[in-house]
Amino acid sequence: MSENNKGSILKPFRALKFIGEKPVTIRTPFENRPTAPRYRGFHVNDQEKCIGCGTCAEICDNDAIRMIEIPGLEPEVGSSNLRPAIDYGRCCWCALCVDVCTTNSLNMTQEYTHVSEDLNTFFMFPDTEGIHKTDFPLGYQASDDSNFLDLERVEMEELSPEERGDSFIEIVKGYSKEQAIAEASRCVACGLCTDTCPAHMNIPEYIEAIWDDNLSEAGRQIYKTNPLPEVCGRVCTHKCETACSIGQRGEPIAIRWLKRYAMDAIPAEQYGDVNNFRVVKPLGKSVAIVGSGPAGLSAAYYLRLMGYDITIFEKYPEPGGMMRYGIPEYRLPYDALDKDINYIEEVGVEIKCNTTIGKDIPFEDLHRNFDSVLIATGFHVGRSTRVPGTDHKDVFQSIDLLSKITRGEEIQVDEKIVVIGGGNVAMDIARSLARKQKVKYGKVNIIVTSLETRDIMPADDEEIEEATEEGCVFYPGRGPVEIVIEDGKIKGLKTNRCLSVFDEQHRFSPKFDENDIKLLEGTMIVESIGQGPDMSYLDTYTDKIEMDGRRFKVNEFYQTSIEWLFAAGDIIKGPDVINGIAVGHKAALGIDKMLENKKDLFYNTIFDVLDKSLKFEEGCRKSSSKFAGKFSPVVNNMITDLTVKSKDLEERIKKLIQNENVLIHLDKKLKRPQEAGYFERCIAEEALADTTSEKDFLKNMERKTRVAFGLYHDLEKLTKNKELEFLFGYLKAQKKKQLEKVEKLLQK
Amino acid sequence: MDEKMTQRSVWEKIAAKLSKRSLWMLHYCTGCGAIELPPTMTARFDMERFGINPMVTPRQADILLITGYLSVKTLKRVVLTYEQMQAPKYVVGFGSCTINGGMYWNSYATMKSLDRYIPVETYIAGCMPRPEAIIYSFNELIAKIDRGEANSWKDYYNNYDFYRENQEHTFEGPIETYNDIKADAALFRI
Amino acid sequence: MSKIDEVRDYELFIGPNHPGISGNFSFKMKLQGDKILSAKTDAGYLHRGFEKLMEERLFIQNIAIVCRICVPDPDPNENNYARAIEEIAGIEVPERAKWIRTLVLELSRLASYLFGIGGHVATTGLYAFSNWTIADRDRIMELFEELTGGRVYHIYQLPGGVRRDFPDGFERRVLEVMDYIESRLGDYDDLAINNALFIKRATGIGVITKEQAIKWGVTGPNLRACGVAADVRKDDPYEVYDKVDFEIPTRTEGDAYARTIVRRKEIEQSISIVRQIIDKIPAGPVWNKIPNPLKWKVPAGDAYVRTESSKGEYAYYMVSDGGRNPYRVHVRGASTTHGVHVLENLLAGSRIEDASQIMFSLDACPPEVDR
Amino acid sequence: MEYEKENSIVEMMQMQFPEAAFKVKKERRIEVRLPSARLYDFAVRMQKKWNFLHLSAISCVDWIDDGEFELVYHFWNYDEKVLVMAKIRIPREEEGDSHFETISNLWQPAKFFERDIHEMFGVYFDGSEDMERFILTDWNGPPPMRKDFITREFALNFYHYRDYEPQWLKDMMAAGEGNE
Repeated sequence: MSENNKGSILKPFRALKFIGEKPVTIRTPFENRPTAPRYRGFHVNDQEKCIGCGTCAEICDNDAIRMIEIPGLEPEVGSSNLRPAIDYGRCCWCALCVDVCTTNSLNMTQEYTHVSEDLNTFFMFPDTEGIHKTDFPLGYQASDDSNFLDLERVEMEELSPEERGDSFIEIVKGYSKEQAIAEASRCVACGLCTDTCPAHMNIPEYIEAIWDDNLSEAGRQIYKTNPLPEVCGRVCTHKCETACSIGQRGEPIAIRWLKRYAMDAIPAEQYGDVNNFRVVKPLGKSVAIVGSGPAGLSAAYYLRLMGYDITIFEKYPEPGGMMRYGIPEYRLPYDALDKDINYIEEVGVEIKCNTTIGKDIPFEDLHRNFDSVLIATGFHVGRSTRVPGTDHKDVFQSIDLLSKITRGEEIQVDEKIVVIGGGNVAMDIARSLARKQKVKYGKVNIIVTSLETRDIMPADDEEIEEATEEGCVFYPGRGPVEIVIEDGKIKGLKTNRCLSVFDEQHRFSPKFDENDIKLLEGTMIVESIGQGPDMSYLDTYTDKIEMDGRRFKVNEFYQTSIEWLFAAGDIIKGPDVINGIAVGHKAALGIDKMLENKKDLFYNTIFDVLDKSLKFEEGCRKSSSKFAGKFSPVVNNMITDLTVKSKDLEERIKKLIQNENVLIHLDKKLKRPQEAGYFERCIAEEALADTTSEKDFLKNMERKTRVAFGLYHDLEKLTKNKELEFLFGYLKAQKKKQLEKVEKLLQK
Repeated sequence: MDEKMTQRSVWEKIAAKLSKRSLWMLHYCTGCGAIELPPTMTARFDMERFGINPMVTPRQADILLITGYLSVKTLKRVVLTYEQMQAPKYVVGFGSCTINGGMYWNSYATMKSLDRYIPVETYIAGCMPRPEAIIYSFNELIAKIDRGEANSWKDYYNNYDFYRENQEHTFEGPIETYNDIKADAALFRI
Repeated sequence: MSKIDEVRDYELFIGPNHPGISGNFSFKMKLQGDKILSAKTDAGYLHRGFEKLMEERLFIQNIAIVCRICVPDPDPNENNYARAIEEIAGIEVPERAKWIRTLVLELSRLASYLFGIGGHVATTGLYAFSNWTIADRDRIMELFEELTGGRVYHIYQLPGGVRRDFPDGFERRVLEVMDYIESRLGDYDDLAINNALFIKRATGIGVITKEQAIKWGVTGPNLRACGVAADVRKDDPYEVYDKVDFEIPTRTEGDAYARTIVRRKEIEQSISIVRQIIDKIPAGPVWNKIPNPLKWKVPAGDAYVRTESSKGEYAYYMVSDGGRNPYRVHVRGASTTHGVHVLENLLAGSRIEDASQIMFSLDACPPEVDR
Repeated sequence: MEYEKENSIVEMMQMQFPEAAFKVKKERRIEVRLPSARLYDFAVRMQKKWNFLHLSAISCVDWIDDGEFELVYHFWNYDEKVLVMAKIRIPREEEGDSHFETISNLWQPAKFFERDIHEMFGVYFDGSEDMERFILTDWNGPPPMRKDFITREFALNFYHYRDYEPQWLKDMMAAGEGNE
């Protein structure tokens, strides 16, 4: 920059040098300059890859993405029937949605021009062709440089094969607090797991509670749909993890281990106040439940909450059914099972063990003494392959051996054993016998054969891997033909290669290749190809109940053709614990519907749940104002302050509900239909027992505020619509402050 | 759209042909989108090729660009400016903020949809729209003027009460404007 | 004094729609003839309540909104926001990301200086110059478009680093643009900086003495034009400014022309910084991954982070209460002093025809004042 | 010894203000918490004796749960190149303005910051010339930056949002009815 600022006469002529240069102007629209390859233009969404998990809508800071229900699109495991639509009256093209997309289906093109006077064209549905159906090259795409999701799972420590080889102590050690919070922070709360879980557990809610380190909230959320969390935290077949959206590109969230961490961390005596348990109004009706497996226990727990008197009749000496007598201890320790069952008993369920219906008590008495009966006796009779030689004394059923092991009785353990079967029960008996062999002979020689080939074996993959680690040898894809017996002793099992298990109509009719024969040596055979029910106790009713094939004909609430008789568990719908719990819960609702002839058992829209919360708020005011002026000045002005605050909260809810901005976007449906009974029980809570002592009043107020906090917390999670999300967050914060105030007064 | 295709006398057609080539854009940067105007106005993208040039006073301006969000304070001045402009006048809404609030959708200080306060001719998608998109919208506007369809300004006179009521709701009180809109409406025989 | 030339005070409102004012801003001036007795600024036309909006968004969601605060020079906002979180949460930024961030900050400074000087010279009527600088600035806009995907709003720096690495061939294109702008500097000087008319028009306008500058809280190029060699990049170094060498040009006159000269020399410094970055940038990752943003909590704490924007000292004060949203973010724009009281002090006593030039020479940016 | 320069400054200040809690946060950053009554003397010494000539900013944080506003004064020293963040707490009035004394007679930038805090939080700085509204002249609601004002709720109740009926949604619904 020359300092000489005295102008020279020739200076203006310097401008002549610009004559040769090309003008800088870009002559759009005649001459269009291509945008950069990484340009953030209009959105494109690959409809096949997209699973409708809603994470893009969750992270969008302008609430520009709305999940639209696509009519005619069926939700499956790991994919919902929602797809994102983008409002270009809100979007700021920041591409946070592209970087967080769980399946990388959402990308941006290099297209940027959309001019129109019709505003409806600004609400676009991104599909593969783009907003104007002209194919523009892709612009900003997902890349590993900034991938927002944590795709690796926090490793779970397990006992090494050597350590666990000869003992029945639990293999999985469980998460520490830091591990659990780290694992819980990976969840994007998309809710696909809840749709897949048979019991529709509130998984995102309890995972967020774990992440918030609020374990009592986690317990509350879990117990809303699953009364056996310790069991499910260990042995569930975790279909939810197959549906997890993080699992699309990475490892799914360890939902089962997180549930186990939460429940392990809550001591048994706190279960009561975690669930705010109180039988609000006993109904004076009683229900008999036959069988204390997962279905029976689950139905018992929820019926008890509704106010019924429950008695469970259990054939075996201890409750738990298949969970105790079917699942070995290294997978499900009995203290964990007892922790769940003790709480169910604590809630008021009476369990009568060593009483067999049909023998000690005739089935008819149940009908006479109880208003309704639920049979949940499960599959306790092993099915035999009935190949020649199965009547030999050294051929056993896996069910009988497993229950003997649980009872601690001695069982025959030969040096070489052949197990027939490919399901979880086969794995259990194979690994239990492996442990017995290790203790008895110091080495393991177990052969496991199944019709299904390795990839379609019904057992969990981890089970098969862990069994092979513990010494079991697998011969999958082979069918048993004959048990070879030589001079009274079993020499082995003759097997043929199995070509196909099911025919075209998916019916069970295996085909064998006769000349591919293989003898599997073993002096002891254990059959584990399936179990069946023992329904002899029904005696006169067996022909009265309508059958549907080999099972009872039941309606949506598992009510059989006989009005007062319900059925649940494996005898209706298997195969695992969580299905038992789900069916038990539904049957409980059915019984409640029948006995109390309730009409709407479920709330589907935000309005049903909201006017409940308004009633709750009204009830709180009415009942607490009864006590105004009765106690110390500090408590009195707290009461007046609460009544004013509660009125303000009610006004806020009402004002927003009639607000047409909210109604425009309000997707009436809740994220998931909610059990009406739960909300009714919260409402019934508001009736404060009249008491003269200030301490009891404060105790009661503390419980009621905790219920209100839980109610608004649920509403915040249930509403699909961001316009109301902040409101419930605000209401929750108000209740939290109120809780702190009451607790401070209580300590005084 | 059809009622806009009223019968146009030949003089109006000629006037439209002539006026579409010399539009004046009001030099008023109401929002953050105005940073893309200098490249559009000056040599880089040069909208003067289409006869559009910035004009400083609303009295002689044809196009009012609402470049992005409008805080309530600016909205008051924009309404005054719009009413000062001579008909026919065209409002072009830039970016998401004029459509449904854009990224300030939950702000207490900005208006959320422009068409409730003044009639808008066209909207441009983008946050903020690129100069090329702005020039594309100007061409669309010119073509519309040529076809005689750019008549959104008449809407202000036809249902002035709707606009007036929204304005007064947002300003929480009347604002004194210089023009007697009802009288002008009679002038234009609308 | 005869009746005719009796001079009375009168009030004059300028703006918010006025070509002589940069952005949406207005003055209430008390005048006597064309001498300004006193001026009162009136802002708030671009107020969107950023600080309130930021409290209702997740930490990651704010990276999209912060760059909208000051439009000509958005990157100091992004850098401040990202660094404030890194300081509170103790996040390590990979070395390469720091170099890229410095490159982006310098390119943004260059673009803003070209825009600023162009605007200032245009107020004196020399429009050809602002046509040149705005057209050249667009070359830098294209660089940004390539690197970040957005022309003006880059949304590129996030806590822990930057979102993408260089596209291939990017370094070469950056050097090309730097060479092009350097070659243009000679033309700029001939046309405007050394143009006798502009010098006469700009000297002695809006003079700030060194003491006044310190007292009024003037920062950045405006302060350096008053003879104080204060630059946040040197005094309170951040990113890799301690690893690149550059001088701080200063002048002593403190008038509009001195400010233009300081900005003009800093363009050369910025070009040399960019060149140093391009040849010294190490390889490596560009982002130290933060956990899942939907559930990411920044531990409780606070931080005051400063950057040197083209307008002056640009600082964020962020407080986090350990939740998912920032508890409080206070944006201290450079124009909170230049655009308000400094401007009012300078306008008082100057003449009406210099008013807009004074404002442009201070490079006051109204959205920073309103937030 | 680490942060040598910062520690020497802290010692110097600690002598004058024994009741203040000093903490060196990191290089070039010193945090000090002191009773609000001592703030003015602290500000005078900072400017007159310790050569902290630049008041970078005054920030205000609304700790609604503690019922207090926290004012943070950021002083910068051009020569020592150190930033001191002086934090004080003042009671938070539920209705109307909270009050504190101004330091705009020492630093001119304080005029803007104090006026801004008054508008946004409702803290009236006694002695400051101009406490009128500057940015929010057309705003009739409460000071918006206070934590009990929810901007999303205000926007929902005050403004009108748009509802779209795009063509693709109509086609989709129609196609949906087709095979329902």
